[in-house]
Amino acid sequence: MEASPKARKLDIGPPDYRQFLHPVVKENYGQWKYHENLRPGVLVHVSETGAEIYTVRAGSPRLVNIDFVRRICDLADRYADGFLRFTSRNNIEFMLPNKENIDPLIAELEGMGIPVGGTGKIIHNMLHSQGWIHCHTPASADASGITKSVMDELYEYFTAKELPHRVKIAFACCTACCGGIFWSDIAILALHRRPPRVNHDYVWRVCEIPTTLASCPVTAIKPTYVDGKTSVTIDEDKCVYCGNCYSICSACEIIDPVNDVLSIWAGGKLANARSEPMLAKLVVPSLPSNPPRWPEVVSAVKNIVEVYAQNARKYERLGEWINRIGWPRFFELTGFEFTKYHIDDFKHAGQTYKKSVQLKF
Amino acid sequence: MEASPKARKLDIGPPDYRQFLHPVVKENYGQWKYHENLRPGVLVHVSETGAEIYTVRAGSPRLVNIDFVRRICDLADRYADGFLRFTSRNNIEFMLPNKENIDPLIAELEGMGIPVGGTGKIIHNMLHSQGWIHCHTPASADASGITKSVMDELYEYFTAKELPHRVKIAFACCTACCGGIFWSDIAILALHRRPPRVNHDYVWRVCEIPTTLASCPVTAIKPTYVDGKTSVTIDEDKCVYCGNCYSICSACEIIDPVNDVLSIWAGGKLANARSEPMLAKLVVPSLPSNPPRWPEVVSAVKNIVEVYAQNARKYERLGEWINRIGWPRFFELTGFEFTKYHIDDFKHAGQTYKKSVQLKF
Amino acid sequence: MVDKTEMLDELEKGPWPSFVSQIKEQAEKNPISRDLLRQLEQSYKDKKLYWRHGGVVGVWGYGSGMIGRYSARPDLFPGVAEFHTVRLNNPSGWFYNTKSLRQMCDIWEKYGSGLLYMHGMTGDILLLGTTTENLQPCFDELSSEASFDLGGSGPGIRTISCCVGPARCEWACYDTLDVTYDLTMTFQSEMHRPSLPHKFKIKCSGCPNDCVGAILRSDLPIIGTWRDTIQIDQEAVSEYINGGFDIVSYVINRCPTQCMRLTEKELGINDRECSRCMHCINVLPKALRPGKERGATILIGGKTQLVEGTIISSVLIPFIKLTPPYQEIKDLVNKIWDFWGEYARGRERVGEFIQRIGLGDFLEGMGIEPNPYMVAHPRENPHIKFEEYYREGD
Amino acid sequence: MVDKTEMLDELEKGPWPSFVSQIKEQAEKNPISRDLLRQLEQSYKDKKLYWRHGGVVGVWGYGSGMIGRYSARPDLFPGVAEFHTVRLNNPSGWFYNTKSLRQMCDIWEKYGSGLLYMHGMTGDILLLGTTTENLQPCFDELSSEASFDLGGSGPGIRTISCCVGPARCEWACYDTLDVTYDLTMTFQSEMHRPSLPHKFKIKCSGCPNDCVGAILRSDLPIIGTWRDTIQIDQEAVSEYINGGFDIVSYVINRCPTQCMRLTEKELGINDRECSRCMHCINVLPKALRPGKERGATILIGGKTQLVEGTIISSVLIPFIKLTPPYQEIKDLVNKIWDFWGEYARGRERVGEFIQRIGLGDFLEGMGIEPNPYMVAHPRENPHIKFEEYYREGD
Ligand code: SRM
Ligand code: SRM
Ligand code: SRM
Ligand code: SRM
Ligand code: SF4
Ligand code: SF4
Ligand code: SF4
Ligand code: SF4
Ligand code: SF4
Ligand code: SF4
Ligand code: SF4
Ligand code: SF4
Repeated sequence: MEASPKARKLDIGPPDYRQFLHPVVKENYGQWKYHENLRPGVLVHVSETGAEIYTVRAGSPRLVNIDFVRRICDLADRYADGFLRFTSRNNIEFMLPNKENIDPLIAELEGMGIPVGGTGKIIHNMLHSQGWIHCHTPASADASGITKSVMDELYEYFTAKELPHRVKIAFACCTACCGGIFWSDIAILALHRRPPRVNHDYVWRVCEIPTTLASCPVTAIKPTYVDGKTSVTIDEDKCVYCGNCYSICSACEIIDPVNDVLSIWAGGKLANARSEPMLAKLVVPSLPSNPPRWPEVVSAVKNIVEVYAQNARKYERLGEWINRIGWPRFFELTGFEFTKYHIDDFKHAGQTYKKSVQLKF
Repeated sequence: MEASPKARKLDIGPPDYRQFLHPVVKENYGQWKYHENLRPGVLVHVSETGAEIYTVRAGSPRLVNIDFVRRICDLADRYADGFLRFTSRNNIEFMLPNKENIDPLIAELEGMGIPVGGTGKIIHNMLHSQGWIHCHTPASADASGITKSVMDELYEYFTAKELPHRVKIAFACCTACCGGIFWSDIAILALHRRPPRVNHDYVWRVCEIPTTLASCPVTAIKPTYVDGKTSVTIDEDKCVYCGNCYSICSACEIIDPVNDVLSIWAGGKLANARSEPMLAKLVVPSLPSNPPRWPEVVSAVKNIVEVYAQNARKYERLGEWINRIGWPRFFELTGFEFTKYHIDDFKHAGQTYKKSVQLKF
Repeated sequence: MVDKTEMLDELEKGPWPSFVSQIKEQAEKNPISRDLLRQLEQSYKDKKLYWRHGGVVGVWGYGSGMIGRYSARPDLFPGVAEFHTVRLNNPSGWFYNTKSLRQMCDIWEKYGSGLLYMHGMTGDILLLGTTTENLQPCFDELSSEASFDLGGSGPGIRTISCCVGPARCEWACYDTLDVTYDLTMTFQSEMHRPSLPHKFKIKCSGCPNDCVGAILRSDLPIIGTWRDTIQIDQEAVSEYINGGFDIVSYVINRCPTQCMRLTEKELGINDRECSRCMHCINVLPKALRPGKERGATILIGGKTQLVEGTIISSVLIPFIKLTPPYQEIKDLVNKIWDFWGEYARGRERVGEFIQRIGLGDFLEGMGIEPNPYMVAHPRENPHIKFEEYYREGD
Repeated sequence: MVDKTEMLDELEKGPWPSFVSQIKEQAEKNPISRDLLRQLEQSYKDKKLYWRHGGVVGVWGYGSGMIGRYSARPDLFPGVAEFHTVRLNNPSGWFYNTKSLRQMCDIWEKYGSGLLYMHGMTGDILLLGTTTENLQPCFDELSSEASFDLGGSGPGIRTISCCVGPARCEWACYDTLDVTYDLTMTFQSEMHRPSLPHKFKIKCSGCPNDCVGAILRSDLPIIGTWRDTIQIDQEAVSEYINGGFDIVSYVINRCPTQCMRLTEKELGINDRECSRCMHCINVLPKALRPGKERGATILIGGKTQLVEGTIISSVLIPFIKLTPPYQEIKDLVNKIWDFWGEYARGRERVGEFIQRIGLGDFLEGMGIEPNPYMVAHPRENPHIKFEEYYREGD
């Protein structure tokens, strides 16, 4: 970091996107008229000018290597004039001006083990956070591994099998929810189940006490002195194991493979279509974390997808379907157990109780 | 209170209702088959047995005198075999086995200045609390007077004029809301607008400090010492003038005719019909309290009723109508101003913000 | 006879019956009413009440049922120097005969202002205004001659009220009047010698229309409902249609669960999807009726504003059959009182208590199994308070 | 060459492309990837991560854009003793050409693990794993040769992301790509030298479908919408109907505002009642299109769970037209930063800040007029904090 400033230009910003637009895209920019979903993974967009562009969407594991990127660049060079893009769910999109290129491109992708799909009323690519690949705070579960296990199981729903509507699945490895839990149709969230153990030898060295206190959603942390040094104590009766204190102050050790669990959530959505955006709700509070393929988690997710597939109406998102049938029916149909843990007890808990006698028996 | 216990039987409970049921009611108890609303104020209930009972509902000011009660007893004797009842909204109901008695009874009632009406899709009798008649905590407004003024203005909606659905109006003289605010289609609530003045000479004599502190919804009250005596201080920046400390501790003087105002609320409902029960929302934060007829308040209420009458669909309660058209449209149609005060800032305020882009322009 | 009452006179105008006329009529002959009128006129002029704060009054053996009130200006309004109210527990459904009411009036004429509310907001007959001295004899006569007893006040169970129910309503799913009377008699002691953390109200409505507003106006609403299918009289349906009634617009399209269909004049209801909202029944009373397997939903926690905010009750027991002696309800009430009584803060309504400790812990304390009917939806946050974990060496 | 990876090998099975295969491919030639693979296998065995907590790293002139990471067992996994990530700000809409991507790959091959996320959850290219020493030269080359710059991290504005927008979507109501690029360039300094109370995210979606999830994933979502009427091509409507598509069931009945009617094959929309939910347009893309008077709704406050709970953004500016240079947006952002910067607590997201001080006070602080579009409904409690009152002698 001591190098001379002269050589460097700061703040150049990302590359200008305009240079990355295919000429057909550029010419028809803002003039698209309509689109069609030709098959899972293939869209056509038609412009006011009559121009057409064919999009082939390919699934990606997100964690890729440079050779993978180079290989898809090869494909883009050959079929899409050297342009490509990625979607907000980490898929790869090739935009082809030439319809004839669709099939050969798909054949090549499939030959490389890259699935084509993920458009329309199917299961889209999963979103996930870092897991054991990089982060310091995950509860005991790996993001990439769970994602792979779930997508393997639901593969045909990505490439072919139509559902009532789009289903978006996500995984997050701690309550920071980088991977997106509350906005997903189905989500998996790794949770701690035990209060942090405070290492009093470290607190005074590594932690800013006020920030640590403020990090707790339930004010379970109080300042204290241990052996004449500032530290904190945690009220175990209050702590809800969110791990936020740990991410602020590493002396609040929370990593604990023995107790950590995986929870399942359902019914979130982001789009404003039909219903307003909704947060996902707790469906299964705790499943064991069993690497490498987390069978309990995978089967819980699949259960939800299948019950939804059988029962929902066309164009009805998972959460909209549950709202229509009601949560009692959802638990009945999926067979998940309803427990005390499903009943909210955080800030606005009272708002979540059933405040009417409109009940479906 | 020193009299001898012998003479008295405690806890006899209220009179057994069975003795108060008209023989036709008794015979058909639990066997009613259907009813019809023959005209505002007149219902017929038909039993499985074929029996019929005609109910004539008469409006009451609730605050009545014994001669009034005797006079309606006379009517009950003459037309209803000596039986009568009151409704949950303080109306008087005569139940006539004999259809021919309806018209003469109505004629007599009207002759006495007692309106017949209040059934079906109209304005029902107002509910209200004590006001200046009896309570010690009302903000500056009288319950009976405002009720009379509003019912005078809306009289024809009680006796004749059909609305899209029932409209229930209420008044309460302080935030205890004995009269019912949050469950009403339209409500008037008297509010203070100035923090209590603590009379430090009295606190230690008349108030239990912990209860006083606990009475504050916004923890604005703190214990203190003044001239060596326990007292309390009120944080004016926090206080929301609810008056609850005053009702616990009279030394927190809140009565203040200069500053008190009247607020208008709309959209509450209790029934589970169609929509779940809903709380009323703030419509006008402050109107002056102008006895004896509170014209500003009366006209605000009438405005809501009329705009509702013109715009809502049949069988649509006021709150349901507003939910359909949206609050922006409601403010547009009624002409009421939307202010900062309409935006919730109490406990669950965040839950009331508009969390979608579903907007009607 | 009375002073000028320019302000109040304005309230004798207009078509709605006037409370002022009611007071005036008594003021002609009753000094309490006379000074109430005078003091009230003063209030109207000064925009301010003239009552002093608080004051505890009562009768022998009772710790509730009367609200003390004293004029702030006994010098000016001696007739209302003491102006206490007496709360008489109303009979179930506010049914009376004229004999009983006349007795009550006669006694109140003797001992009080001659003014009353028919009824107070909780349901009592509210006898408005008498002196401390008169309370005991007035109550004695009301009790021994007219068979009335006091209603509730203070931190105890309050007067229970109920809708007209099976006495005149075809939709009553249980006997609201009997439940009200039975529970009232059962809980007399707790009503008259209150010792709970705060007031506790029960209200009984015969069906989801909730004509006594139980869901918001009481701590323990008992609201009638059914578990099987809506009874349909297809002939009556046809009559509505033939009569020109637009069933599709007003009924089918307004059904919140969209579970109705009209096929060739047959009305079909998918009862499994029906949420028992009553709308279709309300609109087609001749054709539709609640099912036959009837009972009630019991909810918990309703109250108005102070201190924690208005709470709409929420489901505690989704469905229960109600037959005398209603032992499950009585056991439930006692269990609530025990648990809430032990752990509530002072002046904490049961709804506030539940919001503070959480419904989950409340259920656990009560020994009731959690049930998805109790929630609008499961939690939306990950702060699950798991109750066990393994420690090293477990 | 690498140790046995029995656990991870399981994740090479199955049809979905395997991240393990991606790592393995690099592990053949790259020591960082090799030890990542080994450490990861260890994690899978022990159900536990092997990273140490925290660590601040960076490059000259920047205070963000890199996340430091150190192995907890550098003795066993020396290749990942240092394993920092580099966040590269993605171009608008994640558009690339192969030349640019190849340059980036070549540089990352030279300096890093050869592994990357396409893309990180905020939108950056995430270069996964390199040493402290390599950070500066790696960045220098990325910047000077490949024209990439760092994205955000820490308490500043983060990488902005946007949907494909007008580049390929017929529904884009404003130029999401241009707004994203323009704001990104404008706020470079605050992105790279963060000094706000906490992170601040902007996301741009071209219409209410919100394909980047702006409403929940960003503090300041900019979501396209229109103010006039939906454009209808009646011929195309007929084609759908003639093609056997059930418009009534799938469109008209699902319209949340019930503002559509089908009369003799003419589709009518009562646009005054339409809430712009997009559903009908989504289902009938050939027949319906957003109106012509286009712009965006600006919302505020979205975020996930910590500390105060997940917040869905709420409306701040119901409708605004967006034309370069987007000055109103820039002014708005600066005003938010000033006010939030001054009054927020440490690590308080703007949504949490608003919930704490109240939206009303926030608006006042910002000089924005309250508007009923900002609330789902007005307050349901009487605790109005009136700001003025008369004192004696006023
Ligand atoms: C490519 C992408 C935008 C981008 O810039 O990357 C995109 C593109 C389109 N979206 Fe989207 N959406 C994309 C992520 C999203 C997201 C965000 C997400 O999933 O995280 C949402 C919000 C999701 C939610 O509610 O949880 C989203 C909600 C929609 C909707 C509304 C769905 C609904 O609830 O009804 C539509 C309309 C539809 O499906 O008919 C839509 C429709 C479309 C259309 C048809 C728009 C168009 O005319 O081109 C595009 C093709 C969709 C398809 O996949 O079939 N797009 N779309 C994103 C593809 C992600 C992927 O790889 O799977
Ligand atoms: C007499 C009374 C019960 C009592 O025991 O005293 C009563 C009696 C009836 N109610 Fe009620 N309701 C009575 C207070 C209520 C209340 C409570 C209140 O107003 O404070 C409610 C809940 C109000 C609310 O939601 O705010 C109530 C909500 C209903 C409804 C549902 C209305 C709706 O929202 O759709 C119906 C059904 C209807 O109107 O079609 C109903 C229908 C009825 C029926 C038709 C039931 C029947 O078959 O006999 C009765 C005649 C109604 C009428 O007035 O036209 N009753 N009804 C109450 C009369 C009060 C009055 O004097 O005006
Ligand atoms: C007389 C009556 C109003 C009336 O005009 O009818 C009344 C009058 C008072 N109520 Fe009430 N309440 C009356 C029905 C209600 C109701 C309605 C109901 O029961 O359906 C409510 C709303 C429901 C509820 O319980 O929440 C009600 C909610 C309150 C509250 C707020 C309680 C809360 O938890 O939010 C208070 C204040 C308190 O208890 O701390 C309160 C307190 C009071 C006190 C005792 C004043 C006080 O600060 O101690 C009033 C005595 C006035 C007086 O001088 O007589 N009163 N009060 C009603 C009782 C008559 C009766 O027995 O029939
Ligand atoms: C890398 C990334 C996950 C990924 O696998 O892609 C990530 C990784 C981290 N996030 Fe995140 N977040 C990432 C996108 C998100 C998102 C999604 C988004 O931006 O759309 C969210 C939810 C939206 C939001 O902002 O609320 C998110 C919400 C959080 C939070 C919770 C913030 C909150 O206010 O609730 C934290 C904790 C914090 O900041 O205190 C957090 C903190 C972190 C930290 C810095 C861990 C920490 O405790 O300091 C993680 C660094 C991990 C590492 O070793 O690299 N991360 N984080 C994403 C950034 C990559 C990129 O730049 O493209
Ligand atoms: S969800 Fe938690 S553990 Fe996972 S990447 Fe984000 S901060 Fe790290
Ligand atoms: S883990 Fe979460 S709840 Fe527990 S003490 Fe730490 S911050 Fe508080
Ligand atoms: S609302 Fe308030 S002032 Fe009015 S009677 Fe009830 S407690 Fe008294
Ligand atoms: S009036 Fe209400 S808010 Fe103000 S100090 Fe008293 S209790 Fe608190
Ligand atoms: S609550 Fe139901 S049963 Fe009782 S009177 Fe009203 S409509 Fe009839
Ligand atoms: S009771 Fe309500 S939900 Fe049930 S069928 Fe009738 S209208 Fe529909
Ligand atoms: S948000 Fe709207 S404009 Fe953007 S890609 Fe999605 S559908 Fe198209
Ligand atoms: S955009 Fe939504 S609300 Fe508007 S007409 Fe279409 S479906 Fe209805």
